[in-house]
Amino acid sequence: MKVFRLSQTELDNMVQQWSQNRRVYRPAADRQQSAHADCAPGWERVAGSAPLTMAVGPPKTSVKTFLFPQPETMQTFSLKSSDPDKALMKEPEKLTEKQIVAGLRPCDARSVMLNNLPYREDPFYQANLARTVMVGFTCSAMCATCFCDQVGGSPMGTEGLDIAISQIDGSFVAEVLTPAGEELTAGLDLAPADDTDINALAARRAASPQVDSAKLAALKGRDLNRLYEAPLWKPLGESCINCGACTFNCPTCYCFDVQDEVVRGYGRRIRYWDSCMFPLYSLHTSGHNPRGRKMQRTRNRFMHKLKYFPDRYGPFSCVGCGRCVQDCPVNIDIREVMSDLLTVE
Amino acid sequence: MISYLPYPVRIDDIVVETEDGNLKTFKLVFENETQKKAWKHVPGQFAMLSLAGQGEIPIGIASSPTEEGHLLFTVNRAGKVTTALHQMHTGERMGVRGPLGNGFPIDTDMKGKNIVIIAGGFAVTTLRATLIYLLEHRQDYGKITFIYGARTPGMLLYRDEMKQWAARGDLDLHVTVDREAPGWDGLVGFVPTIAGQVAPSPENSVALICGPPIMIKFTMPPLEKIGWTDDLVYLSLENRMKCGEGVCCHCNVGPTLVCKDGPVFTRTQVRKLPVEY
Amino acid sequence: MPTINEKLTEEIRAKAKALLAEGTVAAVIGYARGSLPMTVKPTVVRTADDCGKLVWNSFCVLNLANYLPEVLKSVEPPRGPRDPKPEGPLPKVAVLATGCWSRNIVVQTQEHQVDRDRVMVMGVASRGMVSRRKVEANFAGREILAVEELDHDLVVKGADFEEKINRWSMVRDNCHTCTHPDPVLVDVRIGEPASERKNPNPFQQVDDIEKKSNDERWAWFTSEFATCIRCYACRNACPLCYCPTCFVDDAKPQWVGKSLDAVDTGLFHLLRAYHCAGRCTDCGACESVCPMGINMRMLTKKLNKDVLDLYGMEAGMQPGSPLPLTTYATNDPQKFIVTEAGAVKEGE
Amino acid sequence: MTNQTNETSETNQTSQTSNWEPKIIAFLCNWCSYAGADLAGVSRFQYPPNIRIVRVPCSGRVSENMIMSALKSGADGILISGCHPGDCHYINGNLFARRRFPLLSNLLDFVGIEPGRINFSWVSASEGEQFADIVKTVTEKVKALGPATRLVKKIDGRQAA
Repeated sequence: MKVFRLSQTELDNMVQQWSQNRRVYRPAADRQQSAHADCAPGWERVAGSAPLTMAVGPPKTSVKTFLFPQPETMQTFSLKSSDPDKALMKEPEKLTEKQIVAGLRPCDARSVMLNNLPYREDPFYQANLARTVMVGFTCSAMCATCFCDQVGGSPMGTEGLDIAISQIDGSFVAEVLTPAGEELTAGLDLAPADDTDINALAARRAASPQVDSAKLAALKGRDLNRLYEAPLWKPLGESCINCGACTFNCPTCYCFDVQDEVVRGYGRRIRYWDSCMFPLYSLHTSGHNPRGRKMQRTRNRFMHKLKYFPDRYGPFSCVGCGRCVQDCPVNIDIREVMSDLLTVE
Repeated sequence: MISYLPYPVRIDDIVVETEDGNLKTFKLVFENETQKKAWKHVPGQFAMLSLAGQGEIPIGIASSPTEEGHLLFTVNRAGKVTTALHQMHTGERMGVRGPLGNGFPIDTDMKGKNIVIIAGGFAVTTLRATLIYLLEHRQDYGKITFIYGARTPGMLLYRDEMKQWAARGDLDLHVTVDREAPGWDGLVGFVPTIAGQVAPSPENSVALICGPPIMIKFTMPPLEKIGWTDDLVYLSLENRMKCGEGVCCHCNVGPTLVCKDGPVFTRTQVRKLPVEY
Repeated sequence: MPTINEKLTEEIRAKAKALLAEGTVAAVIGYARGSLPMTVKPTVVRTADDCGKLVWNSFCVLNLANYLPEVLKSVEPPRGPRDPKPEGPLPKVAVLATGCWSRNIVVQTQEHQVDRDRVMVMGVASRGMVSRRKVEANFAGREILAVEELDHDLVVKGADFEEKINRWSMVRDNCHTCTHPDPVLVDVRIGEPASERKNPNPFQQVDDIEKKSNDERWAWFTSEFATCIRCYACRNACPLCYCPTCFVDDAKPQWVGKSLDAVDTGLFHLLRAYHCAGRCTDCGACESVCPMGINMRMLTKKLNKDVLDLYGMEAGMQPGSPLPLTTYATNDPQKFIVTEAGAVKEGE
Repeated sequence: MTNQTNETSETNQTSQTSNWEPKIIAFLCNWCSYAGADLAGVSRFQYPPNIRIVRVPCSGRVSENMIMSALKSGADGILISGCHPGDCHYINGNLFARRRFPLLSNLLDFVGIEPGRINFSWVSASEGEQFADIVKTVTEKVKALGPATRLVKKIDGRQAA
């Protein structure tokens, strides 16, 4: 593993150099965005020489948009009667062009790995994973809404990152963690980090909050039906307005819906983000809805993150980025839900 | 790696099954020989029927793996895709993606046992597949009891085949309708009632039950009365599905994904799940 | 010396407690303290003992009328979908309401979503709610850890700073231009009534956009709505949006596509706003709950302006009369009608 | 109207060319305007062939969803026509419509859709000539605006022509 030391100027130069022949994305500086930007809300393509700096907290929207774009074309087809291939579904050409996502945080990087558990066999996710290089900042401090340490992550974590950049005393230390990261740094004139930097980094890592594994184990050991019947869901469901703000900004919410779109005889089958908060999510054609009530949907979201997913795959489906805590219009706080669940008899 | 690309198929035949015209059986043949050869399914599995421009729907496979060269799907007209499907004609192209799900345990738990099949309404489709398979491999199974009911004689599916099965003599066939109807000289009564009268003892037996939830609910007590336990009863769940491959999360019932872990579950398994189906 | 909000909080708790204790209402819809600075939790209180958790402050941005139909249903004795309505009066629900929220209750009553006789409006005159987004923008790049509210100022605290800012400067745009801060319905008065506010031009923001050229307006619209993630928080926070199946969820015909596409997103916002025409009270909930900070309220404000200009009506201000779009006048303006002469016909 | 798979009149232009002709969706009420259009045809009044008629029971039936869906599908112009006020077959359907329409066209103007794309008129069953004139006026207006690009759905770079 190579470790480099960079000044702010050197960091910016490095990103600039990447952006000359690759697509490089960074968290957007402005709220508004051009309607023709080639990336999802909350991100922007690096152009010009705006410095890559560490803002407070994780970026507004999560990194999942690069791996699980909204929408993703699954198939294309023609409905023209003159076309011999009418109604024949064809797979679109797979994108292989490399993209670099710069400025994400350890929580988001970890979410990519968590989503990879259900998506291990998914061709689109895997293709995007293979073409995306992730260059992230570690966090020197945790925000008031962050809780990565409570769900198995760490503010200094590097899981999922190709290059991890830590700010140490006004300059940056970049750890190159994967072959993809090495490819990016190869040929660049970078100064190797000295022992002082490496020691400082190690000390920072040692001092960062440790994973609270007792909490994890406690929830995993609990009986599913007890938690399902717990009284906490009723008031929660009552105040929830069932919007999708939490799910759409959540890096580990990975549900999708599939629909066909047709314009003038040319069509595509797309998949796009769906939210278990919406009644339509589980509605049967017959009109029966297994989760027809608000409370049931709210419960499903938290149970999925904290119980169903761990039971199936191991870790919580939550990286503790705190976006849902910040964005919830009615202040439903997953940290409170977790502690409430732990006290359920 | 999962493929979400449906196999192109052509509609070879369409049979209107019921008097209300809402159920049609589509016979589909593969356009591609390799795909046709590669297709292997187990009774009880389902597939995604894909209509370009309309969408995909999960439908149980009504044909048995022993009926080679084509697939049968009996589809009730209910929503957007099924309505469009009902308007299609023989010779038109559509898509099939699958087979998906687990299917009935024909080679494991069912082998060598007496089989009781209880079906209500159009839930009989995958059980037709199962029965055909069982009859093809008759020597591998014990006594077969097939109980099937519908509202009226005109709502019974696969009527011609039923006549053939009745003539075979190596299975116990009970077809019933809810109410007396002109021209109907068969059984009259609800499926649970008939099941209570004709079901055999649970000894060395398994039961497969598919039907509306209310039918399943009332079929269980008479079976339990003669000693049937939950682990001997196989049910097939359904939920809204999108991917069919255990990825999109739509069909979850608690931690269980109906499309991947099911749709066939024992009643013991179902009882452990929250009632979200 | 308690602040205005502390006094209001005390009064709300006491009156809610009395209503519940004497059995006048079965539930009170209010707000509880939130887990983050500048947030509150909408809460339904069902026992007198629980009233202590009710609070009132300048961050109550969600419209509580939104919860009313559902809470009313929840306090009814359980019955099947085809069972007849039980004999005798059904339990009542009390709800906190400012000017705009009370107007929404009027609209809900006009649209038969809410039975006025079953609602106890606990009317509070609004002093204008603070926009969390404005405060955060004011401290851009610094994490806010606590916000203390004084009568006319906000004390904002972070790890290494503490600043006092003027409250009114942080108040939401819709509250800035609000002319009816006092509830139009009051069953239980909380605090003092407020007088109508004079505002030289409540539609200033709309006028500013109207002054732009056609291309500039299109550029404004596309960039404003480009960041929409289609979470539907704006729709779900709106007390007017109660359709069992929203037009965006219709599959056949599918009016708008469901993924992120500039056209589909734009259509969603236009149609959502249009469906609120003549009904919107400019409570600002849609804008306040948007996680992406989109000013979708401009569309409904424009419609409010036109409804007032063309038909002289404001939603929820005339409890006894029908809504602007559920009625008509024989002499309604029709300057927009194309005639065979190519000219536009004058109003009759 | 909502059937996006419509293949008829497959012209493929994205920019304004000399032979470009606008497509105008006309929602005509069954009782007056549709009969008016019929009369125009029977009486052999010439009018531009740019309109595609959708017959609706009443101008009050035309919902904003339908209008927007037409725009999304690539209509260059829209004409909605009903009975004259007072003549509605359903007594007052057109009077409700008269309240709603200006709100919608003003809103679309507000977000930058060119004024003139959406048109409303009253045509009675006896006004065949007037109908032809209105179609001429509207077609000229839309022609002057050029092809619609705003709020027109494209997928993978393709657009409804």
